[in-house]
Amino acid sequence: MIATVWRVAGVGFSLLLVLIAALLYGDSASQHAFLNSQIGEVTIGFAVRTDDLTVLLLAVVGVVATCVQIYSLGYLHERAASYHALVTLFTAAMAAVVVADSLFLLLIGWEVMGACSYLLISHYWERREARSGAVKAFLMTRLADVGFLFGIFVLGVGAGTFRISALDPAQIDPGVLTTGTLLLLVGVVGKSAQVPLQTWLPDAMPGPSPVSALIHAATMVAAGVFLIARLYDVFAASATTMTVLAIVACVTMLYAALCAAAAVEVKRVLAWSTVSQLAIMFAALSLGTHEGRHAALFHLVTHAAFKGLLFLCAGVLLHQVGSAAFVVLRRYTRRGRLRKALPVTFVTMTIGLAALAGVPGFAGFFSKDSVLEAAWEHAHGGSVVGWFVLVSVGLTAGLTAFYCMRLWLWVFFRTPALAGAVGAFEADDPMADLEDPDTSKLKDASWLMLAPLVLLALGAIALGYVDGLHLNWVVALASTVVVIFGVLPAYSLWSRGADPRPVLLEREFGVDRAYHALFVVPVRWLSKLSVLGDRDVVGAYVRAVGRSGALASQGFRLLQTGNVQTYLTAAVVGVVALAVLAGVIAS
Amino acid sequence: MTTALFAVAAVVAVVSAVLVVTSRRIVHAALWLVVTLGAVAGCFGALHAEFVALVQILVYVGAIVVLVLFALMLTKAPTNPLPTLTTARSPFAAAVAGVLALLLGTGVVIAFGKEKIKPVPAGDAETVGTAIFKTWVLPFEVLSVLLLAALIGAIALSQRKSGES
Amino acid sequence: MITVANDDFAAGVLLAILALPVLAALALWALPVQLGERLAALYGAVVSGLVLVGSLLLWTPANGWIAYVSGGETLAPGEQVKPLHGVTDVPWIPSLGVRFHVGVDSISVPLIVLTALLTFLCCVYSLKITPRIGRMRSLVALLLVIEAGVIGAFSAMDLVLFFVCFEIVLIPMWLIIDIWGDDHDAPGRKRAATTFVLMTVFGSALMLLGFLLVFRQAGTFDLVQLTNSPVLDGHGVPLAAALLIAVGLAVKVPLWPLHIWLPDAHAKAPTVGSVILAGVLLKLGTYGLIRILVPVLPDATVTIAPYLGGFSTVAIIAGSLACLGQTDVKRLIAYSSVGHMGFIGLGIATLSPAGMKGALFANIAHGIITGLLFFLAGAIKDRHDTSDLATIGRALYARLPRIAALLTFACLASLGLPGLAGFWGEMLVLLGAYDPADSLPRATYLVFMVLAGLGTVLTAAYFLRLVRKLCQGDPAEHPAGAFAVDLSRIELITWTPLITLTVLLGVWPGLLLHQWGSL
Amino acid sequence: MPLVLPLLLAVVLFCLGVYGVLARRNAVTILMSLELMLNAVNLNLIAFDAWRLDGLATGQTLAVFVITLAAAEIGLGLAIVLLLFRGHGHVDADAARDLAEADEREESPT
Repeated sequence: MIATVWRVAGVGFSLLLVLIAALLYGDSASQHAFLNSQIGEVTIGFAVRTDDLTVLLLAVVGVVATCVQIYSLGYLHERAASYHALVTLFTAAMAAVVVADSLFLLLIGWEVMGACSYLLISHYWERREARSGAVKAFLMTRLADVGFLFGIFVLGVGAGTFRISALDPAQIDPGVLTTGTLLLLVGVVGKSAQVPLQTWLPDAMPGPSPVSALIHAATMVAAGVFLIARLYDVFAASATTMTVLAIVACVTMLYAALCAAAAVEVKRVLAWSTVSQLAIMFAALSLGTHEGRHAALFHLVTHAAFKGLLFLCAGVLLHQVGSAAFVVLRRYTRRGRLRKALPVTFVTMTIGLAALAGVPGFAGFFSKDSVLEAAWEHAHGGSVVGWFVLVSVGLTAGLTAFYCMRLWLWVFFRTPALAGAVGAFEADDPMADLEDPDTSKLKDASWLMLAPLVLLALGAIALGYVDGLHLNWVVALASTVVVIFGVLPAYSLWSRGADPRPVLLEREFGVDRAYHALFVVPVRWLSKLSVLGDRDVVGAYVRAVGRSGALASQGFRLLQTGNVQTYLTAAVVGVVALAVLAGVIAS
Repeated sequence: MTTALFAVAAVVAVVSAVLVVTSRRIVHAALWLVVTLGAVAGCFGALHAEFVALVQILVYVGAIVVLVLFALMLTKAPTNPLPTLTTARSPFAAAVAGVLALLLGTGVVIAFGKEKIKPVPAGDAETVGTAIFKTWVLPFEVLSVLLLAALIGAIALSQRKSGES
Repeated sequence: MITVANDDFAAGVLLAILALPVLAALALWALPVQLGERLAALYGAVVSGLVLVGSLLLWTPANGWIAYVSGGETLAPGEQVKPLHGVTDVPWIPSLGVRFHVGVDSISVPLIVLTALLTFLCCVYSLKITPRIGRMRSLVALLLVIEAGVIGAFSAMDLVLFFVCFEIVLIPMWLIIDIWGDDHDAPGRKRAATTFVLMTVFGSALMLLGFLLVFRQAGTFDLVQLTNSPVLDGHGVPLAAALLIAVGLAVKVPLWPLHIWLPDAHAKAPTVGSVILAGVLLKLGTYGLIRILVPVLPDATVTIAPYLGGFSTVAIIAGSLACLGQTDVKRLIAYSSVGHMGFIGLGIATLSPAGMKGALFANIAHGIITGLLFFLAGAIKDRHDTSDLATIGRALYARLPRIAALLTFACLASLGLPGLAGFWGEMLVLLGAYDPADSLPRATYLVFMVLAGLGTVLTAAYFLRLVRKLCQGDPAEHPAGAFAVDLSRIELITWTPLITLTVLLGVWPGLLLHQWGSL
Repeated sequence: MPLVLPLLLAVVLFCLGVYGVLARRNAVTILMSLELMLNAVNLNLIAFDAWRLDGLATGQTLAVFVITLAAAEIGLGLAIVLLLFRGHGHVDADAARDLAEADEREESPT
């Protein structure tokens, strides 16, 4: 009953967002402040605004949330009430971020998203990796949010206002501006899982797949991109911040693409791919040009469509097959049955992967090209950052094509060279020798789940054209070549049944382990130290005071001999001493 | 003349008092107390307080010491010398008493070293009686009540059964 | 500048809510035992309900939420004036210049309302859920005495009166821990009670010495006079007085390293005792710092503020780290108070409007949230007969889904999630530390700010650890016991106001912030 | 006659009394020593009376009072001594330690 109410409420709320976005479309920008209170010289309170960016993001959030809510009706059966309630709350929080004109309203939405993300990742709280992934996600983003909060302080106090529309970079001291934007960047890096706070996103994958689609692909992680786009004037005014952003983005996109190329679980590949794609958006933003911002937002929209689609497809695999690990999927694919049993999923996933890889004609191709174009133009203007971004995005495009192809082939196709024989993933599978799993009952998911797939798949194609076709043919050609160079090795490896995964990549460069040793272990030690310190140092003083009191009383009790003459002697001695003292003082 | 008389009585009092607190025989101590009290009575006489001296002899020597002797007998005090008549603290007690004596003596000498007493006969029964019953009649009555209280107290104490607490 | 408003109604209400609980407690003790035992909780609920109504009447419309205006209008420049109302001022010990001087202003009213609310909820909770040892008559009576003492301390405008009320609270609390505390660990609870009472009495003795020094300097115990003409000069006797008062109150706050009484006292106290102790009693310390130390000894406070801030920061970090290592749910929540009170101390130490308001806000928020947390911990403890994490086992989401969900909610609120009450206090404190008063060393406070910010991450870490250890986990390994009854009606009724306030204050901090004007 | 002479005698007697009270075992001898001290006081009273000659015989009156008090005191004191004897079979003040702190160790509070 309650679950039904929340289901309806969830779908309704997301549709409402779409409706609001549609109503606001074309409206002139405006702001409205409410519930403010004066604290010293600054005002703390709430404010909302509407402008093109708000409408765009509201539309994205609304559409993806609607798809996810509908999809979840079919996907999720247990604990549906809390699930739908949290997804709705998340959607509301994301909407708050999008419409916020007050940095505090933005922060509220920002962190409530984080909390919802935490709660939704741990939706399957029976599973250990879900629990630890959730905690990790929350703590890493929380750490970043501290920087974000401080950034708000620095900017807000520096500008004398916490209203986004009132932040004027020209009015702020350049040092303050750089500090503030760098601190905000910390929050952005955490939320969007960029280097060095990237490790939480892949570990967030034990959450339900629709949640991954909504939160960890389309909306929340893209909130960082949105934030920089929102405060673009402020960020662009600080060259240092933009350079740092460029470096972070370029390192992240390559790092994450490499990690994705070695991951052996569909959702993990997609997670790393998300990190990498977000980095592409940041790289576009870091150009500091209008084209860069436009390209980033374009990519954000298309990415929301195709990555949301891909995660929902992975969800279908999980739901129908029971696992999205390559090893398990290969058991079904060996006979080529997966593709035939799940035709809709196969087609939509192919579209999604094509869009992600940047195959010409799909949305991802256009949006990525607009990034490349912006970088190219910027680089042409003599910017080192522009060149840097151009090269990195180019390399990443190749790597992206590689891991998309690898994923597609290994999940859906039996290896031609060794039809029926042992391929890379079969060799690792202890159950490979057993009977083939019973695939007779394997069928595509219900229409509730497939409808969003189809919708998003259409988006993953059509969204590329909504921006109008203005291709720079040189860039387009070059990126197509890069894609082909990425696809070919993946195909050749697969056809030989090989999947070389360098240890370095498989361990994701050991970052997780290093963080564990650098942060988790010392904190554990410190916590032990603190507990022991309280017990054995601070507590010891207190106990020592108590003991010394008890000991002193033991000692003084000995004076109580019961012998009257002793008492009298003491009294006389006391009188004599007092008399002497009086004499001494008097003289 | 009175000074000489006083000096003699004083020497007797001191010597006997020393014997009171050092004698190994308790009964002897009680008897030396008689001597001391008598000598002090002599001192009173030398100071022209004849009435007080008489009261001293009557009450102290006549009543109190007899009471003490009764008490000694009732508590089965041995008449032979006792080595353990003083406690182990006696040297310390002596030291304390000595220091106290030194202190008081010094104080007395410093304060009254040059004062003289002119012996005037002013201690007969009439004078004292007049003083008590004219000037000090209220304290006297209070004192009598106190005496009564002490009497009752002593009776109450002696009526108590042993072991009752 | 404090001005005194003359209004007989408020004065009458204040005197009534001071006298009513005491008289009611005495009357309760006068009742026959059986009747008293049976009616105690109901009686207490009625009395504390009346007090709650009275305290709400004290909430002045003039500067309060009724006159709240949206759109960011600020009050007139005259808002610097802090009006004191409900004043009663009669001589008490004339030879010492001590007066029975009570009155309330916007700082004390929210705290008084919080006190009345929590006491009321505790009494309502006791209608159905009582400590195993029984003796409800005395428990309720002691709760009422504590309520009166705390309200007295929050409304006292005379140092000696403040001290007396401060002390009145201690003995009932000591008895509550000692008699109704953890019935599995008699020596432990006695030790906890003794440590609690001895340390706080020690603290208040130091505070009294400080008051006497203030009296020597200023010649009066009257807070209104002292606030209007404070003891200037930050050296010598004023400094000594400030130190004594600060240390004395720091025991109560409690500030690291004087916090050692707190975990035991909270862990061993019965549920209602923990709620009152954490929700109300700890506030006496921070209230004293704000009400007495800062206005009366301004220069000396500037001298000691960086040290106060430093110790508060250590409290935040050390308290959070200690929480990470706890194995007992009540102790963990108790230790979390150390960290949260550290935030409040830091806010006071900034001496800036933002920091002060943050401290005041965090005071209220901590009272509400930690009250809720202790109610929840008590509920879990009652159901499992232990508060040890390992013994309770995991997967409460499966066994007690509603209570576990509420626990998660309370944990999120306590870790300062924006949108819930815990956030604004901490945020304003950090903002205050970013921009402290001009007389303070800013670089030092920036370090405090960064450390406190890391403290919020540690806070999140231990609360998530708690949720993970307690609520999540494989239900197969920890099957539900027959005794596991989920959220009962009385619990829902008692906790609803706290939950509502947590959300309300989270989304509408102006409700309280506006009350304080620009302080 | 110099005033110090009786005063010094009083000092000596008093201190001998003090010694006796502090050092003697037998309760009766302690009482006797007390009498010595009271006598020393009386001596002081008489001596100062003779010195000042106030006409009211204050010192002598007080001395008579003190003697009366001494009688009362010795009466009570001996009653106590007898009670001690009845209870313990001896009158050794040094051995009467009923009021000594019991030697059992209690739980320390912390």
